[in-house]
This record gives sequence, C-alpha cells and structure tokens, in this order.
Amino acid sequence: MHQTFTITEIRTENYRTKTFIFDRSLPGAQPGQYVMAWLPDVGEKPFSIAGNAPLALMVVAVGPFSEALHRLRVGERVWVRGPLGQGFALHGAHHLLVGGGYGVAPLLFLARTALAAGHSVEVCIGARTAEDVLLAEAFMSTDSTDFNGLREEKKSDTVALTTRTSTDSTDFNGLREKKSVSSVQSVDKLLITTEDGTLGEQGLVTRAVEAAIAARRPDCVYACGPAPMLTALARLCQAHSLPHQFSWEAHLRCGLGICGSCELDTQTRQAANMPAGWLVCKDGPVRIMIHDS
Amino acid sequence: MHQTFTITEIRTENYRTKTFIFDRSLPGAQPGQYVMAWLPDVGEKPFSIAGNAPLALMVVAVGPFSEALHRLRVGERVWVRGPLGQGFALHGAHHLLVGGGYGVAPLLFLARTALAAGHSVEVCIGARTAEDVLLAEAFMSTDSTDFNGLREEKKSDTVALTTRTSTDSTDFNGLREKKSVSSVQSVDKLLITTEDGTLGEQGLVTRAVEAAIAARRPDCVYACGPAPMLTALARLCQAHSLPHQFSWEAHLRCGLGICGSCELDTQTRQAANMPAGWLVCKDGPVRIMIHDS
Amino acid sequence: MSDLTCEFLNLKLRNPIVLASGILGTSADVLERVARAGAGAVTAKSCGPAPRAGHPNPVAVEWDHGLLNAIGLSNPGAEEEARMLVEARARLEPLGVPLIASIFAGTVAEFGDVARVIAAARPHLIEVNISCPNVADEFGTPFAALCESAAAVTEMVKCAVGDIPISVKLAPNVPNIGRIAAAAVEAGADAITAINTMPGMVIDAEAGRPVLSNRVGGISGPALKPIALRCVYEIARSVRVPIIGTGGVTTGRDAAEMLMAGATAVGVGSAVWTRGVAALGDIAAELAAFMAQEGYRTLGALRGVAL
Amino acid sequence: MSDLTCEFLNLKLRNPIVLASGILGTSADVLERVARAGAGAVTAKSCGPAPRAGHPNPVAVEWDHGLLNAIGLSNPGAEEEARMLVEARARLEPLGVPLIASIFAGTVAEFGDVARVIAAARPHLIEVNISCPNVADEFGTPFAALCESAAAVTEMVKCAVGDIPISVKLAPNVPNIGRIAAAAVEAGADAITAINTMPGMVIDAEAGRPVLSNRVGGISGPALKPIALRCVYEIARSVRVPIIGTGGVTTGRDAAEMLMAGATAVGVGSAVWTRGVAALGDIAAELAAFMAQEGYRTLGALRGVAL
Ligand SMILES: Cc1cc2nc3c(=O)[nH]c(=O)nc-3n(C[C@H](O)[C@H](O)[C@H](O)COP(=O)(O)OP(=O)(O)OC[C@H]3O[C@@H](n4cnc5c(N)ncnc54)[C@H](O)[C@@H]3O)c2cc1C
Ligand SMILES: Cc1cc2nc3c(=O)[nH]c(=O)nc-3n(C[C@H](O)[C@H](O)[C@H](O)COP(=O)(O)OP(=O)(O)OC[C@H]3O[C@@H](n4cnc5c(N)ncnc54)[C@H](O)[C@@H]3O)c2cc1C
Ligand SMILES: Cc1cc2nc3c(=O)[nH]c(=O)nc-3n(C[C@H](O)[C@H](O)[C@H](O)COP(=O)(O)O)c2cc1C
Ligand SMILES: Cc1cc2nc3c(=O)[nH]c(=O)nc-3n(C[C@H](O)[C@H](O)[C@H](O)COP(=O)(O)O)c2cc1C
Ligand code: FES
Ligand code: FES
Repeated sequence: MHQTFTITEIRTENYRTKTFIFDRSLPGAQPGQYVMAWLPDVGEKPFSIAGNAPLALMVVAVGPFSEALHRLRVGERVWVRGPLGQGFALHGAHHLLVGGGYGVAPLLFLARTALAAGHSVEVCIGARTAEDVLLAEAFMSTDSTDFNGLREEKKSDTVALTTRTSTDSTDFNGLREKKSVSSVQSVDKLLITTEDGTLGEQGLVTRAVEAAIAARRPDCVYACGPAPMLTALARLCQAHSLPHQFSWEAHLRCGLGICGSCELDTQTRQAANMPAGWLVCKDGPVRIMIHDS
Repeated sequence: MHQTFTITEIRTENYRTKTFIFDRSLPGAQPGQYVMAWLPDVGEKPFSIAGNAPLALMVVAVGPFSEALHRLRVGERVWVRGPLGQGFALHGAHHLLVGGGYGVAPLLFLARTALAAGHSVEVCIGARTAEDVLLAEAFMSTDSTDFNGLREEKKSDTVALTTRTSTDSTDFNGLREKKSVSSVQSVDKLLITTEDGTLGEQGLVTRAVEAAIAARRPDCVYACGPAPMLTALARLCQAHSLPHQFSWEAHLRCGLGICGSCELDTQTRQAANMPAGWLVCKDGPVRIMIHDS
Repeated sequence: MSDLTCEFLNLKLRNPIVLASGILGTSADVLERVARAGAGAVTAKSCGPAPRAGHPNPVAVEWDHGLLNAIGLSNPGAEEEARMLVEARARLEPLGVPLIASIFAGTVAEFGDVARVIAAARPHLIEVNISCPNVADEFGTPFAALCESAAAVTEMVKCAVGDIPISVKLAPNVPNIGRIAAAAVEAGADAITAINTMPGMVIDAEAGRPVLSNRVGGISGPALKPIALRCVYEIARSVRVPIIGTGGVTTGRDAAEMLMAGATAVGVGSAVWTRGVAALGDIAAELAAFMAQEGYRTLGALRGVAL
Repeated sequence: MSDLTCEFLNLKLRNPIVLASGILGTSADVLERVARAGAGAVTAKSCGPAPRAGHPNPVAVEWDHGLLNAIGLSNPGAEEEARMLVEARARLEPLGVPLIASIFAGTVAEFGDVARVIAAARPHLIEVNISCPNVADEFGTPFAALCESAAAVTEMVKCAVGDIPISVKLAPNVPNIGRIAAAAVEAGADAITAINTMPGMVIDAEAGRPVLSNRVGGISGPALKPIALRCVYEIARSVRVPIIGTGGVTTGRDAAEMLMAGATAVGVGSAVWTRGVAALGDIAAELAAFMAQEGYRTLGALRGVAL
C-alpha cells in the first residue's frame, strides 16, 4: 500500500531538476533503496531515496510523470510505496562515490550516512555540461541542521576540487536529534567532470575516478548513473580488483520481484558481468560485488 | 485457527470426569477464560482452562463429544482455539471461590494464580453426592512441582474443613521456573457440601458460603457452576453488598461474539440481574460485578 | 464537523453504518444493543420458512486474514421471527434506528411466503438473501448465480411485501455481478446489498480435514474487502439504486473506500469479532474524522468518487 | 525422509511445487533461475496472438492480506514466445525440470492459432488460461465463466497441440467451478489448473481512487488461499484428472493443505514477493519436513485426505 507524503519544500536544482522534501521520514529506508511514487490518474514511477531526514526525492523532468511531479506545489501530496529493493552496504571506511546524471541522488543519502559513521568519502560527479551537474553543493554542506544537504541553498564559489574543510567528527551514529547549530563533516573531495569542460575537468567521469583511485585507493566504489558509465566503471574496478556496488536501472513495473519486466538487457548484463535473471527491482537496484579473500 | 496440543497425562477425577494435561501452555490464558476444543470428524465444544502450566482441561463425559475426548489416550492430539472470552480479574486480596460440578475447573486455575500472588483464598465446593466432588485434593496441594494441582494423585484423609497448613509465602508472581522441591501455599479453607451429606456438610453450597462470609468477609466472591446456583449466589452477594464475579454458560457456537447464539435465557438473565444482549462467549463467560464507591 | 446523515431510499439514517445480516441479529435484545452502540441501521439474521438448527460445530473459524463460517442459517422460522421483529422495531424506533429484516428460502414460491409473513411485522426494509453459499435452488445453484433466478425471486418478493422497500443481497462468486444487479433492479429491487461471503475452505494440515463441519463456508472480514469493493464498483456502474456495500469493513477508512466505490450505506459484520459491538459506532466516528480531515462535508461528496 | 517425487500425467517432477504463470516466467534466464531455486516445474507467462505492452503503472500493489495486480498480459506474442520456450526448454532439461507454456486469446479460433505456434516449441505441458480477469470473449465474459465457452476453447486447443497434454486454468468467480471443470475435462482437458486470481479492487482512501491504472485487478497471495482450497476441493470431487492447485500457497504447510484438498501439484506465485525466488525450493523442503513429521511417506498418501 502507498503512504501519503506531503511536500514541505521544493528546491530547484537545475533547469529540469527539482528536489522534493516531504513532511516525515520513510521508516527503514537505506541508501540505494528506492520508492515507487504514485500520482493518482497520472502514473507510478521509481525514484531513488535522496535523503530521509525527512524523505527527499530528486526528480528530473523527462516525460509525463516527472513533469506532473514538477507541477506539484508545497502542501500537495505524493503517494509512496517503499522502501523497495536492496541498497548499498558500507564496506570499509574510505568510500569513493561516482554519480552520473540523477545518479547522484542515492549517493548523497549514502555520503551522509557514511559521514555520520565517521568514514571518509570522496565523490566524482560526471555530466554533459555545467548546468547538468547536480547536488554538488549538497555534498559539500557542513551544516548539520541540513543533514540531507537539501534544505537550504548554499553559496559556494568553487566546487571543482575541494579538500576537506571540516571540523570535529562528533559521532552521528544512529538517529540524530536536530541540534540548533552544529556542523557535520563534508566529503573529503569532490571531483567534477563535464564533457564540454564547462565545469571541473573536461572529459568522462571515469578519468576522475582513475585519478581518485591513484591518489588514494578506496575500500569500495559506489556508483549510480547511465548503464554505459556503469559498465565502463565495472571494467575499471575489475582491473583494480576493487570491491564495488553499482545501482542499475531497468523498466520497473511491479517493484515486487514478480512480474519479470525488470531484467537488464542482455548486452548490459554481460558487459557488466551480472548474473542471468537478475531483477533490478528486488535483487537490486544495487548489485554488491565484494569478493572477500 | 486451532493449535494442536498433545496429551501428556490423563488423570481420572471421578466416575465420569477426566483431566487432560497437555504438552505446553496456551499463551496468554487467564483464569476464567475457555478454549474451543475440536476433534476432527467429531465436533467442537467449550471447556474452561483448568490450569496452564501446562494447559489442562477437565472434562465430564455427558454426551458424544465429551465421551470422544474420554476415549483419547496419552500421545493423542486435541485441537484448541483460544484463549477465548473474558476471565476473572482478581479484586482485593482475600477471595472466596464457589464451585458447583465442573465449575471447579476454572476456579482451580484462579486459586493457583491468587495464591501465587500471595493472596488468601477460601473455597466452597458443592455437589450432589461425594463422588461428584471434583478437584478437592488439587485445591489442597502444596507441592509446587504440581502447580496446577493436577499432576499427581494426592492422599489426604480429610478435605472437609481444613485450615491453612503451609508454609512460607515465597513470591510466585509472574512466570515461574520449575523448582525441584519447594512448596506453595494451599488454600486457607476448603468447605465441601453435598446434597446427601456423603461428604462435608449436608445441604446446598450457599449454606457454606453464608458461613464463610460470616466467618471472614471476602473482598470478592468468584463462582462457576449451574445457573440456579449462580442466581442464588447473586442474591446472596447482593444482600451482603459483596463484589462478585460469576462464570456463566450458554450454548456456544462461534465463540467469537458474532453468531448471537449464546445469549442467556431471559429467565436466568433477569434472575441474576444481567444486562440484555450479553454474550456468554465474548462478554463472558465471566461477568464482573464490582461497584467501586 | 462532517455530516454523517444518510438518505437511503425513504429512510434517514443517522450514519451509514449498518449491522450486516447474521451478525448478532438473533434477538431484539442484541439488535437494541447494537443500535445503542451507534449503528445507523441494523439487519436481523436471515430467516426462512421453517426453523433450522444450522450446522453442528465447528461453525466458524478465524484464520490469518479473516473469518470462515457455515452457521447454516440457524433461525426460528418466519412466524417466530416476525414476533421478534415487532418487538425489535418497538425498541429501535425511539432510538431512530431503522430495522432491516432478512429472508431466504429454497424456492421462488417460498420466498413469497416468507416475505409476506415478515412484511406483516413492518420492518423498514427487507433484505432478500439470495446469496447464502449454503442454500441453493433445486438444481444446486444459488439464486444469485443467474440473472433469471435473481429476477424471479425479486419479482416474487416485491409482489408479496406491499410498500416495504426491498434490497437484494448478491454473491461475489459470479462472473459478472453488474448484470445480476441489473436483472434484480429491473425486476423491482429498490436497493442492492453487496456482498455476501465468498465460498472458501480452511483446512487444518495436522488434522488433514476442513475445519468446518460443513467443510465449505463463507469468507468474511479483511480478506473480503477488495472483492467487495470491486463488486460494489461494478454494481454502481451498472444500476442507479442505492447499495449497502458490505465486506471486510473494519475501520472508518474502509467505510470511506466503500462509499467511494459507490455505496450509499456500509454493512459491517466481522469487525464485531475483532472490535466488539462498539465497532459500529467507532467506525462511524472514524469515518467522520476521515471526512473532516479530507474536507468532505457530506456523504454525497464522498459517494462514488472512485468510479 | 519423505518422497516428494510427483507423477503428473506423463511427467515426473522432483517435487510438486510449480512456478505459477505470470510470476517471473518472462525469459529463459528467470525460468532457469527459478528451476535452480528448487521448483519441480516452471510455467512461463501467458502469451497471446500478438505482442501486448500491458497496462500502465501502477500494475501491482500489495495490501495487508495479499497482492492485487493488473499487469495486463504483457507478452511478446506467440512467435517470439515460442523462440523463448525453445531456449528455456534446452536450459531446463538438464535440470530435470519440465517446462509448462501458457496461452491466452480473445476468440476460440485464436486460441487454436496460439496453441499451434506454442506447441511447435515442444513444452512439456500447455496451460490454457481462460481465466484472466482482463481478457474476455466478444460478449465481455471470460471463457472460464461458462461450461460452453470453457469446453469450446479446450476442444480447439486440444485439437491444435497434437500429443502435448493440456491443463485448463479456471477462474474462482463462478457459481460452480466443479461444473466448469467437468465441461473442460469432457472436452479433452488432461489436467486442471485452479485457480487464477480473484477479481478485486484496492482503493486508496486519501486519493479517492482505485490504485491500479486498470482499476480492477486480480487478488493473489494469502487472502486467496481459502478460495483456492475450496475450488480445488470442488474440482477434485467433480473430475478425475490431476489438478495444479494454485492460490495463496506461501509455506510447505499451505502446500500440504492444497494436496489434501485434492491437488496433485501445487502452484506458487505471490510467495515469490515475500520469500524471493528461494520460495519454490524452500516450500518444497518445508513440505517434506511436514510430511516426515506427520508420517506421510509419499504425496499419494497426502493427496485428497480432506475430501
Ligand atoms: C531504481 C530507479 C531509480 C530511479 N531514481 C530516479 C531518481 O532519483 N530521479 C529521477 O529523476 N529519476 C529516477 N529514475 C528514473 C525515473 O523512474 C524515470 O525518469 C521516470 O520514470 C520518468 O517517467 P516519465 O513519465 O516522466 O518519463 P517517460 O516518458 O516514462 O520516460 C522518460 C525516460 O525514462 C525512462 N523510463 C520510463 N519509465 C521508466 C521506469 N519505470 N523505469 C526506468 N526508466 C524508465 C524511459 O526509458 C525514458 O528514457 C529511477 C529509475 C529507477 C529504475
Ligand atoms: C464457557 C464454558 C465452559 C465450559 N467448561 C467446561 C469444562 O471445563 N468441563 C466440562 O466438562 N464441560 C464444560 N463446559 C460444558 C461443555 O461444553 C459441555 O459439557 C460439552 O459441550 C458436552 O458436549 P457433548 O457432546 O459431550 O454433550 P452434549 O450431548 O452436546 O450435551 C450434554 C449437555 O451439555 C450441554 N451442552 C451441549 N453443547 C453445549 C455448548 N456448546 N455449550 C454449553 N453447553 C452445552 C447440553 O445442553 C447438555 O445438557 C463448558 C461450557 C461452557 C459454555
Ligand atoms: C457468522 C456470520 C453469519 C452470517 N449470516 C448471514 C445471514 O444469515 N444472512 C446474510 O445475508 N448474510 C450473512 N452473513 C454475511 C454477512 O452479512 C456479510 O455479508 C459478510 O459477512 C461480509 O461482511 P463482513 O466482512 O463485514 O463480515 C453472515 C456472516 C457471518 C460472518
Ligand atoms: C503479477 C501476476 C501476474 C500473473 N500473470 C498471470 C498470467 O499471465 N497467466 C496466468 O494464467 N496467471 C497469471 N497470474 C495468476 C497466477 O498464476 C496464480 O494463478 C495466482 O497468482 C494465484 O497464485 P498465488 O496466490 O500463489 O499468486 C498472475 C499472478 C500475478 C500475481
Ligand atoms: S518490476 Fe516486476 S519483477 Fe521487477
Ligand atoms: S457463540 Fe457466537 S456469539 Fe457467542
């Protein structure tokens, strides 16, 4: 069954992307999990959980459903089923997160969770051009009243290559009470690449990832984005024997693991070395590849 | 749904009465509640819970179903639905229990519970003749390995009028672990009346009750037995302004409070001053009459 | 505060929550008790031409998702029932709670006989139970299974009851309940009650036996709700008469869903098992709270919004 | 240890647990995965004459007591399906797991066409889905609703498939499922699959709307179990062919109940939602444990004991 969530805040991320902040958390949600969002008379589509203190979804307007979401105002409601699927599982204490397009949404939730546990986090964001880069400021936020990084507009002049700025690593394990003014860690490093060079380094995100791995080998690589990005990253991680956890997309219908419509296409599946018959909606969206020795 | 219970012991109480001890307790059972016992291909009938450490039912063979129960052997199974209905609620710390016929079954469970809480208990048992007196020895048992009083045959020469024999009142609140050899309290007093005088005093049980009340006014009177006994007792308790809790019988079918077949007949209901539309299976079988001032 | 008053045919109910037939409708005492507990109207247990003891125990069992029963239409026969109804009506009238009688029979002609006897007791509405899983025509088919038999019973009863309105109670185990409803309405039904229980069986694996002595029984309670909502929805799209939507309603929210599917009043039965007799009034109060929260002022605003 | 091997028509299943149609039967990959997870046999998703996208989202919703779905028979059409079945059969045969195809169509003649195309892929059994709540004959009635249409489809398919046995899949929303089964068997059905989902509706009270885009959908899972047990029981008393008993089976104990009601094999669908693909093998293992505990050596000893 769906639960009803009321929009309390809408943040415009770029020319076609909004983040919706809701009136409460979604019990049990883990980074990497998703919800099915239903708008009566419109449809139902999957969205990654971008934050859960309270629930936040970041939506790129690409078609009828996402455009209908964009037309909603504060105070209106969205029907949500979830949390669904298997999310990320933190492995080690130094994490490299790689996002393409709206793939940054689950990674922000993951970054906040890892930072709260006192881990270190580096992030690579890839996009076509500057205006497609999403959530860069949120990853750099150090305001703990703003734990999901989405609550307030931040001003920040350089987001291209930042080193750790913050502060004492107080323990944020478990559920946190809202503190009046205290600061949290931001990520250690944020590397941005654009294909046209309008922000950060020019090129594909895999270049930034190569550089990050060379500079400091992470315990695990976490990624979400278009399938070609993920298959390229999969080769890269295999080459470096790096544990990795990627979040995949397919056409979701039931979201319950029964209708069988969310298998990956054979080409993607084989390129990324995924098991046959793997279901994105339930076995995934995150596939964890950790070969403990 | 029914749960399956296996008979571990069968105790013969008298010429037509057996007590069945089962392999485990029935979660949540309170004194005064009952179960519906089902024998596939035979039928389903209500029986008071006579003890629950483990579950015990005392059955008088009066017709097809109870006779089928009597034919069962140790190791065979009975299907049980429950606990059902409203049981007794201990009121005060000095209790007078009055049983007629198989009405002693729920009272034994109640006595054990009250004694475990460190309360004092007096019991009156009424029967037609000596061989119809049930469970007298069980009420007097002081063996804590035998908490439901049903596990072992006891020898005892006089059961007619006994005063408290036992012993330190160790605290038996809550669930008890089986102790190897320790003793529990027995009831303070056990008064037996038979109509033909073959055991205890001759006469109806109300006489014994009058005497008990005169000797020491109880905080509450608890009774189970034939309707005429209960209506007589109701008058008696009203005359003495005594709180009382009686367990009633009717023809039970659903046991769920929906079929409407278990109303008391109008005559009994009015004689005992019971509310109209009262359902034995769900509002009862115990009706609690306590007018706190 | 939202207004719960409910116009149902010529009746005015203080709220739309109606005690369903067969649940506690066995005496004037319990009917009065349910009315005092807050029901908008109460339905008596179905009665037939002659007294029936019903099936032997077990007659009911609760399973994980609802109830299963085969009481077997225990009833004292129409004559005795009529006396009870007169008494019940006298007790309910001061409370402003209409009394609904319920009848069943084994043949079309018998339906007419029972209807005449019961109509003499002047209940406010007569429900025609053509859907009991345990009663069937001479060919073994319940009357609610076919348009023809549903219509035949309806016509006969309508003819027998004079000015008392009738509601025909339908069964869920048909391919197209909308058509059966249309046949009944065409034959004169003033209202439709939907639905009766769905035939089912609970087996105890350890016993290797169906639990009910009748083996087959009727499913009611939570498991029935989506079946009932769908049936009410299909009937509401097929006919224009008011519907008593019945099946699995346990909360005020469930009642709202039933109204949204097109019902005018809402029957409540098995909820009495989990919530006691207080269920009727409590569900009405929850419905009012839901309506207030969602901004529905009247039942009319809610009715059929999901159609 | 109890023996789970199951003779079903000419097939020998290592256990009686069969993946139901429409649950994950969309590709050779998932069918193989389910077989490796321990199923005794697997059924592909129903295919029809032409490709169908199915209904738009929402197509499925879980409610408190089961699932509701209206996938809308998404399928790639019989030609493409036949290629998939050939591949699937090749993968399943080494595992000793028979492949069941499933077909539907909009007319009796089309049923014959689809059956011919699918038969060419040589599945071990062809299931004839005449009971999908979302597909009906030209008069709006599902084929499973009437003896005549059930028989007509059965005859046509039987004629088209040559030596491949067929099982006709029935719907629960009929007054007398035993008669429909008898009509199908008389017309040549080698087996019966019972049941398909029960038509229902889930309404979201706050939305004031049915949740599924198709409004109406099919109830499956726990709420369906007593309906399925009753249907299997009635069919087993009416015909002598083996039955794939399907509906709400979530545990080995549920499977035992289905066999006790008269089924020879047991379909499992919605349990995959709560227990994952492992459900198939786990349910088989639980069934074996139950049989051992209760002293049943073979499935034959269990079958029909509750009849
Ligand atoms: C696990 C998962 C998480 C997602 N998280 C987000 C997120 O956080 N933010 C976000 O903006 N989008 C996310 N998406 C994608 C989102 O579901 C689609 O953008 C949305 O369905 C578009 O719907 P539409 O009607 O607006 O456009 P459509 O016209 O339906 O589609 C536009 C594009 O989206 C693709 N698409 C359509 N439906 C689906 C579907 N059910 N599953 C996958 N892709 C689809 C189409 O192939 C097309 O390329 C996620 C998808 C998945 C599978
Ligand atoms: C709340 C309650 C608790 C009970 N506790 C016990 C108990 O602890 N021990 C015990 O031996 N008996 C108890 N009984 C009575 C017991 O249910 C009947 O003795 C039993 O049903 C007899 O069944 P039968 O087939 O053997 O006899 P039957 O031939 O059915 O009946 C014999 C007598 O029992 C009465 N009776 C039959 N069915 C019922 C019924 N469903 N409810 C009430 N009375 C019935 C008949 O009126 C008749 O007088 C209790 C009854 C109730 C209502
Ligand atoms: C114990 C019981 C007895 C019933 N008896 C009758 C009856 O006599 N006549 C009738 O029309 N319906 C009878 N029903 C059906 C109910 O009136 C109602 O249609 C059904 O239970 C669905 O509603 P619910 O889910 O709220 O219980 C009975 C139901 C139950 C549970
Ligand atoms: C998502 C879904 C899709 C289904 N699709 C089909 C189908 O294509 N063909 C068919 O015959 N039955 C289909 N069914 C019905 C199942 O095969 C099965 O009969 C029903 O779900 C009852 O079993 P269950 O309770 O174990 O799920 C589908 C069921 C579900 C839940
Ligand atoms: S979306 Fe239905 S199985 Fe994944
Ligand atoms: S036995 Fe059914 S209401 Fe009491």
